Amino acid sequence: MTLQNRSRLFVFIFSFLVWLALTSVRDMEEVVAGLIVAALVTIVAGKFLITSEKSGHILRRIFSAIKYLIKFLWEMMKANFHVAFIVIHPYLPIKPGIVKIKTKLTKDSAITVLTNSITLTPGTLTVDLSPEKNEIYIHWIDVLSTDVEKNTKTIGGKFEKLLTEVFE
Amino acid sequence: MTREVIGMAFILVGIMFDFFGVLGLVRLPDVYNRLQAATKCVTFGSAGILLGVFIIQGFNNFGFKALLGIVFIFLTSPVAAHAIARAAHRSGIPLTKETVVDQYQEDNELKD
Amino acid sequence: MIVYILCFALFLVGIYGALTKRDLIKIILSIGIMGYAVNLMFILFAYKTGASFAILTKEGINTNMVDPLPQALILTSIVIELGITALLVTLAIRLFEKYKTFDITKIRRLSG
Amino acid sequence: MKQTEGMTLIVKTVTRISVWMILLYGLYIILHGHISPGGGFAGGVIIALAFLNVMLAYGRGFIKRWVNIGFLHDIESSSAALFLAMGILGMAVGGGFLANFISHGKLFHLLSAGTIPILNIVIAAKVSMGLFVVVWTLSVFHLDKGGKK
Amino acid sequence: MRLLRWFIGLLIIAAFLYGNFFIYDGIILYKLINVILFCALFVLFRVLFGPSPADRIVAVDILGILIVGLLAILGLVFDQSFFMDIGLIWALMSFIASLAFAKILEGRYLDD
Amino acid sequence: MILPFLIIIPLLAAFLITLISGEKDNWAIVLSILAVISLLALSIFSFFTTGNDTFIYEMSGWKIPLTICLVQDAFSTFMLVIVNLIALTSLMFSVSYIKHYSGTWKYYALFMLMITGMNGVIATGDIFNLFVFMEIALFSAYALVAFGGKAEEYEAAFKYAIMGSISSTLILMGIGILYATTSTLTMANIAAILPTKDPRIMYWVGAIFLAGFGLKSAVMPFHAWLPDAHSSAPAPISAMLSGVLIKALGIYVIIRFFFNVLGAPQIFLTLFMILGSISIIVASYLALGQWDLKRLLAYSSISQIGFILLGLGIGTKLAILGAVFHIFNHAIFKSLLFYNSGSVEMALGTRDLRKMGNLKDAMPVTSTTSMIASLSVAGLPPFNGFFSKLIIIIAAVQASHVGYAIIAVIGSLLTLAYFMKVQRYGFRGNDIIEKPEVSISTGMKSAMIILAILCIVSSALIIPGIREVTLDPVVSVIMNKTGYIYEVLGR
Repeated sequence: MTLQNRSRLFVFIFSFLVWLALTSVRDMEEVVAGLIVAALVTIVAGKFLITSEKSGHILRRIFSAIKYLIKFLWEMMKANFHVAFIVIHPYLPIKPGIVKIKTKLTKDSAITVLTNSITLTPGTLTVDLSPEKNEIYIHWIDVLSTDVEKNTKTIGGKFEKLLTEVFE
Repeated sequence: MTREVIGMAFILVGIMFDFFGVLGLVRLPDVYNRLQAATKCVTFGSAGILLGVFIIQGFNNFGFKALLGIVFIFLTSPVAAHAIARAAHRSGIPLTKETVVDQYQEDNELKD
Repeated sequence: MIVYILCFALFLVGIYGALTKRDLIKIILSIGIMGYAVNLMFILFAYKTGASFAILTKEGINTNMVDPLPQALILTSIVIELGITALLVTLAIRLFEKYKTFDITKIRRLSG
Repeated sequence: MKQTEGMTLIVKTVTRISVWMILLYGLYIILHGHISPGGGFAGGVIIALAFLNVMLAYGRGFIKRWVNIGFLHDIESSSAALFLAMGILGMAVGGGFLANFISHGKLFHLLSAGTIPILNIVIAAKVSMGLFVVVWTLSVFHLDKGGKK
Repeated sequence: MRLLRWFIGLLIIAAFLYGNFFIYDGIILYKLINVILFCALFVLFRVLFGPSPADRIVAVDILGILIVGLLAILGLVFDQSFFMDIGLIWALMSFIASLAFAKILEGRYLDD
Repeated sequence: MILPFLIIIPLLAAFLITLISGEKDNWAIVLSILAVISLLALSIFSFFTTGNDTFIYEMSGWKIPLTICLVQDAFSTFMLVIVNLIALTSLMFSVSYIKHYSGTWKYYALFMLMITGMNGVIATGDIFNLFVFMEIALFSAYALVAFGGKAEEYEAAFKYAIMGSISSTLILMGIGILYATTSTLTMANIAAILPTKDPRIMYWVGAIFLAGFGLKSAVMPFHAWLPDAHSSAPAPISAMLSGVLIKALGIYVIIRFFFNVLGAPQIFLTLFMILGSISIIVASYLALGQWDLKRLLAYSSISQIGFILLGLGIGTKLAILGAVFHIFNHAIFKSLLFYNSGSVEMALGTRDLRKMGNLKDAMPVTSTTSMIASLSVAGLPPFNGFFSKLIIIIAAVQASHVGYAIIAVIGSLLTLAYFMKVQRYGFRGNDIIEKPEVSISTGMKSAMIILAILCIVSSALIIPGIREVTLDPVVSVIMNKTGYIYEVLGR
């Protein structure tokens, strides 16, 4: 099975499931319509979902994905309380700046998830990605240091290991 | 009944964080800091509201639409924030006076 | 009554802009404002007391509803405005290509 | 820095992941137009938005490789012709232009309301393709490239 | 001076919250909706007076996410799932609008 | 059952043209000519079968307060005949005139859309539907004015589109007020309900509609867009715009609305007379000073519209007969004059009267037909323009509006003056013009000849035996104010 066909299969299955959820299956008409709609979506936009092979066992990847999700949610809670503290503080204790970190991830989707996580976690916001995909520029609301290696460890390090397990 | 109480609690928390995010949007000094506060808190807040709605409604189509909304917001809102921040920096909107360091600017100047 | 007067004021703002502004894009925006004022007026006309409308819901015929016809009309008129606006923008861009300006006082090859 | 085609990698990846969702949602809105608010127009706009999203993220060349713009034009014209054909069919069978000549079915089911779902689909094809083609055509104009020199 | 401004803001917010939750007479969901509308006022302040274009874009983007939450609660009030449809479409449109605005802010065209 | 086809056929033709025709083949021409010929045949057939009756067509099989209805009476079929007649000749003229532009199939598709819009405006009995069809016609008119791709054409189209949008929003506002008052959109229903409401609403709506449709029909204070738009468009489109578009969208709706729906209140009739006489005099003076042929013709259009409005404003049966007859005549001779200007422009490459001259030998068909049309528009006896103007003047005298009659006579004399200027400088004279290389094709010639013959033959419409089957039913529809309500609603 080629990569594109696998991607199409996934899109078909996902579309069908989402359709069933959206319509809260009442009768056969909805199911048949769901099959047709899923086929249509697959024809138009089927080949984009998966673009690279993943190694590693599927169960282990799902397990580490769940672990990643829990860690991410925890970090996000912390981020929100942090921002709430800053916002209601009368003197706005901020020390902003744009810093640079390095990443070892190579897959597109892994980098995307990493940058999105960085945006949603305490004090950091992805500004740009270097074209060689190994450096991320980050706006940090509370700059602790300007050293690249140290920042890599504090900002990206907590997600990178788990993401390597999930995506590569 | 307990389901509704839990759902209402989520909705309340969500609205609270919405409010903090918007407050940050108004109070913080420059566009990047505003993006920081607003994106995080409003995303979390709206996701909380949607989760509360999902808990109250259960597994019918309303609940699933709420779940779809959560997935969609988590996918898109950081990306929009990233795009806006990049565009703002490239179009030369300055950072606030309190800024400590700007390594992005340094690298761009080196490359040009 | 006050809402209708406000709508009319918005309409007058649009007409003022369309007749006095010199920039092509501002004229197009003024036309849009006029359209929105009229649309708003239509929507306000839809609120009437004591009327019943034949929209089926799961509980049978619902009588506590807004008159749906103006909304359908507004949808139509919005589509028309979209088309007209697209045409106007195209014409403005073409004029810019010919004259290198959006200022209408400099685009005066035709005399009154 | 050198400008690549389209926006950054992050935007591209998220567009890639979410475009099928947007398309599916548009189709859902279209097909349930007769039993819930929405319908052909709203759904058509959503489908046009999906295409627009891809155009924003990946740029013009990708769209040209992905779909055939002439084919989109043809879909638009033929859907308008189909709409009129449905109207004339209503005139021939049901006694009036656009008369609803198919049986109405059970209330609040997918296959109900006679010809209205068909008309919704036709309208959606017309609206989505028309809107996207309008944006596509208008985005050709590059003012300062063709203008000030 | 700064402390005084902070204190005045606190007073305004407290007055609003008191009026909303203790004086206004309605079901709890309506009170929550009022809070979100109050947030939307802040966002509109940013839209109107944002010093740079990026601020306005951020505000519009945030408004889109806020509206999703509002429509979810509105759906709970009326027990109708189509409000969620509107919310999702709104979020989608605000996302794409942010992308487009960001692209234009960066000084590029929509299609390259 | 004929009326819906008059809208469906051109719409279908427009979409089929965009679907199947390309740059090389002639499908666009074949399809559009077929469509217009069938439209003309259908409209003539329906005109002669209607007589004094009224037929109602209800869309999608519903009953009248709920649905959109199409109304077929003598007046609407009369207007349909005019529109489709001019459309056919204009299309014949276009085939070789438009050949040197690129993307001609777009031209034909837009042309078909414009016919759809005009037919729809004339056929419909629902006021919002009227607005929609009006926008369709105007949209394609804007695009067609800009079709040539020159700077002036874009400028004229922009001006036209701005003025058109302003008037459209005004009209939409009027429709909104009407709907809020009467809760219905069917015109006959509005006419039945409106007298029971506050009379001030009627005056407000009438004023708004007069401004809106006055802008569309370019009556004098609202005329600013017309000379630019009509002189910049390609010649067959100028003929369509000047010959039928301002009548179908402006005059027809004004008559339908103010006479059949509002019941012709006296204040508006007085306003019509004042506006009409201003248009006659001022536009004639402006036309006298023009040296651009098409601009002169455009100003002449405004002044002739003034004649029609004056006839409507007098309001007696004879005056309305004159106005209706003048609508028909003006459509024919003004289209003919625009074809003449188009062929001259095609041959010489200029529209300036000072650079023309002595075309009698070079272009015999053009100069002869232009002579006929000029005499007709100036109101000389054997031609049709004479009779309609004469009827309007006689009616003004009979209704003891002698002042207006004198204004009409002066306007007529001024018309004669500026058309003599056209003939003297444009087609006669002693200037040596080298023989033009571009030959006028058969299609263009035959279009001009058909209209020139009609200029003479249509004088016969005034002969009593023929008048009773052609013009009298139209006049009776306009004059019979409550009849419209009765016929449409069936009570």
